Amino acid sequence: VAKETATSLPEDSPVLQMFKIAAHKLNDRQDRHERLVKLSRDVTIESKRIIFLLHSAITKTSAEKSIHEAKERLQKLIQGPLKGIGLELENSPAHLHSRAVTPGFQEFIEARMFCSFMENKLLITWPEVQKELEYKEEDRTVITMVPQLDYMLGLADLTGELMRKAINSISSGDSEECFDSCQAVRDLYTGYLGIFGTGKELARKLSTTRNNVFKVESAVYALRVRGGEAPPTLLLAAKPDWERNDHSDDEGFF
Amino acid sequence: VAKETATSLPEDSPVLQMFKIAAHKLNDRQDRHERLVKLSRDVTIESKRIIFLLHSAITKTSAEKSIHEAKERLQKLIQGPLKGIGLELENSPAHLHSRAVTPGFQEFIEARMFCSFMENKLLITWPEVQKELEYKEEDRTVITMVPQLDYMLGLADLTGELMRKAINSISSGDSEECFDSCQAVRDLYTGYLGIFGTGKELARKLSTTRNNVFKVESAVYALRVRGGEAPPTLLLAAKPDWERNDHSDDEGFF
Amino acid sequence: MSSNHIINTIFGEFQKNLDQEQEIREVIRNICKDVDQISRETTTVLQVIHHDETAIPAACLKARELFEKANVGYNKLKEVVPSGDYYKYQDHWRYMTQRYCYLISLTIWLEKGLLATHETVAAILGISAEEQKEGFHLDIEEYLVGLLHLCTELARLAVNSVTHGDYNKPQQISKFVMELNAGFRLLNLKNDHLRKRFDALKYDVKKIEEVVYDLSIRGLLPKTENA
Amino acid sequence: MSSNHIINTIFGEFQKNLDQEQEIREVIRNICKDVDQISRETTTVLQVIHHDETAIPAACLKARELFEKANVGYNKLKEVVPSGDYYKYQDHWRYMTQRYCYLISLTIWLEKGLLATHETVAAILGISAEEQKEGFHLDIEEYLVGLLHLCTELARLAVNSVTHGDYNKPQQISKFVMELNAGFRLLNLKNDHLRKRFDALKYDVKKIEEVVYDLSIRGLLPKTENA
Amino acid sequence: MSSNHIINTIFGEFQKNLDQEQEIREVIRNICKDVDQISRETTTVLQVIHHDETAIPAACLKARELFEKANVGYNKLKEVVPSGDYYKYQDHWRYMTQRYCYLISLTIWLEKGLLATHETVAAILGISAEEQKEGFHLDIEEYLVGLLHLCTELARLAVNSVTHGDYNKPQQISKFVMELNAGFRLLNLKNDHLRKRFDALKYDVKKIEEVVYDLSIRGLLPKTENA
Amino acid sequence: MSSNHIINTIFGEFQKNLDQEQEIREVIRNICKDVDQISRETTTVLQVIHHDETAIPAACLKARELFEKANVGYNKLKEVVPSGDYYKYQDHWRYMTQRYCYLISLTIWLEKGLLATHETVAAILGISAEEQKEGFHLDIEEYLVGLLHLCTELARLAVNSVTHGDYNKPQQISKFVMELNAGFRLLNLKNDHLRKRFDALKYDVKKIEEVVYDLSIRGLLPKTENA
Amino acid sequence: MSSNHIINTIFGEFQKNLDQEQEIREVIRNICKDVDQISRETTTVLQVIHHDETAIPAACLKARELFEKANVGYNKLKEVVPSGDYYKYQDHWRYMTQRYCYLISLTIWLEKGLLATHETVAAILGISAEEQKEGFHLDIEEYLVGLLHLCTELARLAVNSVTHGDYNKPQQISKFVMELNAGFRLLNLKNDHLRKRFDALKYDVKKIEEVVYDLSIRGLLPKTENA
Amino acid sequence: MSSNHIINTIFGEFQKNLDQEQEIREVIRNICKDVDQISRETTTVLQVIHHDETAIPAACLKARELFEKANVGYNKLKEVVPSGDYYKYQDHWRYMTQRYCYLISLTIWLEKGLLATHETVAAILGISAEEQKEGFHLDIEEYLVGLLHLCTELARLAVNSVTHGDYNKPQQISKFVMELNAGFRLLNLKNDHLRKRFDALKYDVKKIEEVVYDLSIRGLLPKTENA
Ligand SMILES: [Mn+2]
Ligand SMILES: [Mn+2]
Repeated sequence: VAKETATSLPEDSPVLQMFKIAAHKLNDRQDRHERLVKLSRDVTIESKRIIFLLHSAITKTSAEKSIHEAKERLQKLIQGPLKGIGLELENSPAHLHSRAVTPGFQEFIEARMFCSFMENKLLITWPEVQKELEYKEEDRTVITMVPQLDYMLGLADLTGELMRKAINSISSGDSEECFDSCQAVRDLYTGYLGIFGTGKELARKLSTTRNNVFKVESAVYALRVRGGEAPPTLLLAAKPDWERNDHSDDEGFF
Repeated sequence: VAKETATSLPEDSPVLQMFKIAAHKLNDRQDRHERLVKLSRDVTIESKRIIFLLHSAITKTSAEKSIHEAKERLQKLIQGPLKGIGLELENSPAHLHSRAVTPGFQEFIEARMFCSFMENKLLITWPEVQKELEYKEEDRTVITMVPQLDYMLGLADLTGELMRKAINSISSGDSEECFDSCQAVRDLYTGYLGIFGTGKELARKLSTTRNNVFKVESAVYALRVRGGEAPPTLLLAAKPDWERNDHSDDEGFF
Repeated sequence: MSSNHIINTIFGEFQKNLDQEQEIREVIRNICKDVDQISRETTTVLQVIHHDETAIPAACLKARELFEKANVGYNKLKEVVPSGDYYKYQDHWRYMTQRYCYLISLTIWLEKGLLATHETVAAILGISAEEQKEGFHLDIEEYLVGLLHLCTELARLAVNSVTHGDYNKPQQISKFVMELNAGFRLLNLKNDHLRKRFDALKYDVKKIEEVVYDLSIRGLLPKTENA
Repeated sequence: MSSNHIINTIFGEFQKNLDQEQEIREVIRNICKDVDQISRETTTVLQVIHHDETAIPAACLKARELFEKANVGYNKLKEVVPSGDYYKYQDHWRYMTQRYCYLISLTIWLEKGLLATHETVAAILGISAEEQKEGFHLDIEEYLVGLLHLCTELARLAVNSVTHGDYNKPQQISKFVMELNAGFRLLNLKNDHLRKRFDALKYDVKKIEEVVYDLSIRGLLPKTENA
Repeated sequence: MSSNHIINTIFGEFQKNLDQEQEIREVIRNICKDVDQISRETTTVLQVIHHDETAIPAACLKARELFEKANVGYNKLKEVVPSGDYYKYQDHWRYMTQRYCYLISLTIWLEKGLLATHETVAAILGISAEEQKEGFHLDIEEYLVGLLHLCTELARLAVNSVTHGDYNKPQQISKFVMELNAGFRLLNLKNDHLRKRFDALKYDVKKIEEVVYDLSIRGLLPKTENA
Repeated sequence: MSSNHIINTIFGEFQKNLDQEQEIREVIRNICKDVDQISRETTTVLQVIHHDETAIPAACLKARELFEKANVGYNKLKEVVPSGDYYKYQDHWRYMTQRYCYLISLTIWLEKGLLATHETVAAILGISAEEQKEGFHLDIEEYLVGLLHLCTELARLAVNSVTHGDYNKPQQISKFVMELNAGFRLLNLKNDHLRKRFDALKYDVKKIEEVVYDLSIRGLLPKTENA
Repeated sequence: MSSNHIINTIFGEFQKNLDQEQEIREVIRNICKDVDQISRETTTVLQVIHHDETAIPAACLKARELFEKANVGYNKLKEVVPSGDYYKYQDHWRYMTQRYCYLISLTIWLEKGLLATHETVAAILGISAEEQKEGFHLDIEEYLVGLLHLCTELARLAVNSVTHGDYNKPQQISKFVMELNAGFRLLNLKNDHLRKRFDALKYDVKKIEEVVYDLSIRGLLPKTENA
Repeated sequence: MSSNHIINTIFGEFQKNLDQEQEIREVIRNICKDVDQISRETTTVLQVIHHDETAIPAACLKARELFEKANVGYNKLKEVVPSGDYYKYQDHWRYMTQRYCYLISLTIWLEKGLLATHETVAAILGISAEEQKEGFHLDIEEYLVGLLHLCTELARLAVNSVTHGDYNKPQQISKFVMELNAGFRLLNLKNDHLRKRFDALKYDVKKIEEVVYDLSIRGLLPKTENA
């Protein structure tokens, strides 16, 4: 029986026609998903490299240089693969492909925020980031929508980079920067502590954030307890050269 | 102290020079790895689609057509992304990037073998597959090396496709094809049972293979136990039309 | 300090949005609970087809009434779900929608022996069939999963209709499911739920073929068949 | 049947290759066991630097002797590992090689206060420094991990040398490790072992700075410094 | 120190609680071990229904005796578990109680072809059927899980009774299980385990329908059937 | 049909139970959501202790206000949870209650440097401290987990207070945590979560001891110490 | 130094022990590798039963030859494993021994249709069946796991023998497995792995019962059956 | 039936074995519970060394008394565990034995500043130090793990003794732990747990070196030192 049905099946039956359309739709989805995965990987890798670049500077001048370079490279990301994601999703539902793009978005947020913090000690808000991802085309505006959750997840990762930066700045003798980073990590941790009703992902990152707080506070403690041995004024006098250096260097930034 | 060291660090110190070279090497590796991951994903998706194409045929003629199309698409894979992998790895150690390419290789093997089995009931050996992945360039021969383990892993997955094909062929009334596929699954299972000293991956696939054997044997059993109700000869007489059809159709293939 | 102020803004905004989202979810959950209950009722109504052929038309009518109630519910959903967030909240109605696709396509098959198209099913639920960037629609994947449920139910019906002496239906079912089977084989499926569900289709097809074969060797197949 | 014959060939070939691979692994394991034992001995020999500064030259000499033995072992490995399979068997010698990179760079630093280059370390082990498609070499990642071990050991040495009254070494160590630190910051690391190891470098750097600071506020730093 | 004294009091108190709880658990464990053993014996006794129809009445009698022993055990449990702590220790007897619900409802079905009610099962075990009245009771969820086990066992019995030439039972089973199935369909289940167990009921239903189908197509169904 | 009627009764009854339970859970969930939100607010409020010592009294006052709100919430819970069902629904408030135990004991320590007893914490939340007397109570396990949280937070506070130049607090914390540590050591814990949490206490102890050490060796410890 | 001397003695002694144990393990590993390979060969040899009934006697003969080789291997093991250390090294041969229990009991069933006793299996492997008498023995747990493997393989054989037109075997298998099933039901299992394996036995039983059912309803069961 | 009889014998036999083993485990568990409680008490007794140096001799005396009680417990174990089954039940006392090795070696170090040998520890527990002679013995691995615990505790003691103004102990500890460290370095460890535990020793070493450093740079080290 089956055999007959099979053989007698007209190629152009409405049912087969319907399935051909369905096949086309599903293929489109898959192809788009695949392109988005690739774009997201590009964003992830370059964002990680930008973060490393920002850590690489040891002196103030080299920091300035690397911030400048980081900003350029972030721009290239924004105009390149991130715009590509926006174009891909222009006519398709964003959340359908959220799993494809979330790693890239999170890493980009981390890099973007770290660069901003390095530059002027300030973070930028979600709407501000969102605005940077608007593209004026001839006839229309394309927007790459970053979900707020991705923004918050990227921000949680940022505490790790701030912790690294804080400890690194101790060993380069820059204690003020260390305190600033420490306080930023603490404030972010307090922020996350107050949030409720989030999903598992953010809850998981909270414990990493907690560890980052512990690490950075221990580092600041070590900095203080060494300094506590002699009275602060005495201490200042004991190493006047580079304390003064510090201030003159810093002026360029504040 | 650190501050001074940092500031006095000459940009062109031999140590920094050495690290710049190291950075270059590591970046090369990462970039190559990334390109390989992308090529591998392309291979995986297209291979999966080829397998679906091979399942899609219901009649003998459409099977012939889809095998033809599958062969063409396999060729495109071989000349496209698979060659790309070979070129990427031409001057680099293959095993360094094996994790990047193994999913693609396995899925390609599965598709390649399934196509071969559909065409003439034969599997092809590892050296034969390997030979198909040799490319004569003007001045040299490029080879895409597929590790034998990937070949064996892909072959284990093949039992799943053969099982599907066997059960599908029952409902399209093609019992001979069903028996052939069943026996192939059984032989492969027996083969894997006899192998020792393999890693975890293959051991994990063995249990899937075992399930495939159970499924295909149950299907063949059902086919027989229905046929067993009437004497075989009587049975043949009862459905002469399509049994005859079968044979004439089959001739085109054996 | 300015930095602290920004951080406060960030978390305040986030909490506000989280709260809004929770509220929307609550509303969605409540709507879905009702609509889901209707789908369960419809399932029970249509169970009769396995014991009593004569009750089928009445069951279809009842089902149609229930679909109209469901339609109202889906309209509420459409209003509540923010444009563009269909896939964000999809999990709330995914299984329910698959069940409706199955129930509607079963009803239509029982009524007319035809396949309910994606558009038809969407229309009965009162939503769009087109996947768009914005808006509530009937996702094609749910529709296809629904059709696979249908095949399973029809395989069961083939068995039970023979038990009740109806030797026509199995063949009708066979033809219908074979065509669907051929259709499904045209799709490239990922390793997801739909794929797994599709993988089981072959067993339904096999079962139906066995029933038809049982009838055929006993000469119980109606005449028109066999060409 | 031909199909069965092919299957037999496939599995026979595979088993043969598996057996060969097992054999190679056995040989590698045995070589590595010996070479690893030498590395452990060298580690013990060099431990003296933390208690007794005067014993350092002798320890370095002894270490050099042991490196020559290790060199012989690496030459055996080079012969045994099939060309092109370096990364297939890498796990057998990975940690051991990292330890040698650490031991050799420590010895050379103790001898001359200089950084042992990738080429130098490779030469002492008697293997190539170049990653090639074929052949046994000193992978750059193992070399870098070795340098990170070195930094940790030098941080410990800074502490202990002060305990033993040597106020020179901490500053020398500080300069050396700072430069390495600057170097490592130029690398783009993935989320792997090297990255994790590098992440700990900042604590070594911090510790060394604290020692130097302790000396500086007590006026115990030698004069030449401070420019 | 006063503060130390407070701490000692707190922790001493806690240790006492801890010890008491351990003791209760130990007692519960021992009772459950015995009662569980009886359930296992009953299971074995009732296995005979699959091979030998004539032995059923004797098996039911034997099962009834064993239920009386279990009743004694449950009475011990009731005494031991502090009122209000039913849910604290529930895990100790949960699976065992589900098994008893299954065994008792099977016995009663074999005896009279009827469904054992929640109250009946509870009465046989000598415990309350109502949650609120006393602490220890027969949770309705365990009862329902027991019924689902019963359906699975009856599906198996339908197969085996045909093998032994009893063509009546499958239909009787079919009617009974269909009714239960309809009952379960009315429920709006949230509970994870119960829901999952219920989802598996459809396989039992399908199996039973196929057995009836097999009898029907071969004209082996007793006459009275046909609706 | 009679059998059908029985089934309908059974399942109807069960659905009623099910609905009731769902309703209770819904109410509990809603209360817990609010109370949990208050706990989070309190957590945030008390974070200030790590960077601004002068703000501690105000933070404690604010915390006290929030505890009163929580007290209202716990009273609602007490009314809603049927006596005897404490352990059935316990998971809804377990973590939240642990957090309150931690927050209350932290507040009281900040205010008076004393350990909040089990009864005190229970009284602040407005619930019984004894398990047997009333259904709803403050389980001693949650209380102890809360104390372990407290120790971790105090270890952090020891570090941060030194950073802000307060050299008194570490010693005060050290004495307090050592006493708690000794208390915990007396327990013969079986409980998985509590045991694991307790095993981590040694890291807090070590951290605090090292802070006191750092102060001691630099002569920064206040005089009263009996070294 | 005396203290140093003590330490050297202790650690030297320990290294010796360590080396001895490593050596024993190496020897055990090598023996097990060979014996395991024989077991795999036997597995392969016996696979023929599923597609060629006529080849069974020859396969049994071949299996017997291989068991003799295995016997030699087990004798080597017996000599190598120090009495009293059976459980120390058990993991090396546990799975392999389970496989032999399965293979031997399968062979004996194929030859004579009987159950191979614990003593018989032990005798074929040349080891003691009693735990206490000698160190090395056939642990009864491995034996029982082997029997459970046997049941699974026989369920598969029941299916395949029908496919090849042998309608006798399923009934023979059914009787045999039912008896084993009854035996296992008597056990009060605690053991994790064995219990889990036993829980899967019910699927084999069901499979076999369905095969017998399929034959029975089609009148294909041989006469001797007492239906 | 004869076959049935065989099966009953086999399974009856096995159940007997199973029961015996369960009984033995129950007895072992009870003994270990008591002995473990004693070890916990000893741990608490010895905690005083971190706050009050003068209390050490009394604490050691008390510990000695408790060891005698433990000795009685180990003798019970020795009697209960069948010779040859040491490794079968080892998991019951493994951690407890490691703790005793730590406690005994700590006590002896406090009393005499010496390392307790394997034989000494075994003698105090009243069991053999040799694996082969009798079944029950003190496994050398547990002894070594105990020594590693000792090092961790001594690192903590170094910190705390400085806090209490004892500047002698850190150096004494340093010497002792360095020797142990050198001893461990000689071992070619394979064992997973022991190796991991040993890898953590370097953190203890580092901590101790830093304490000595802190004393040294402040001129607080007693004179005799300096080599
Ligand atoms: Mn990061
Ligand atoms: Mn596949």
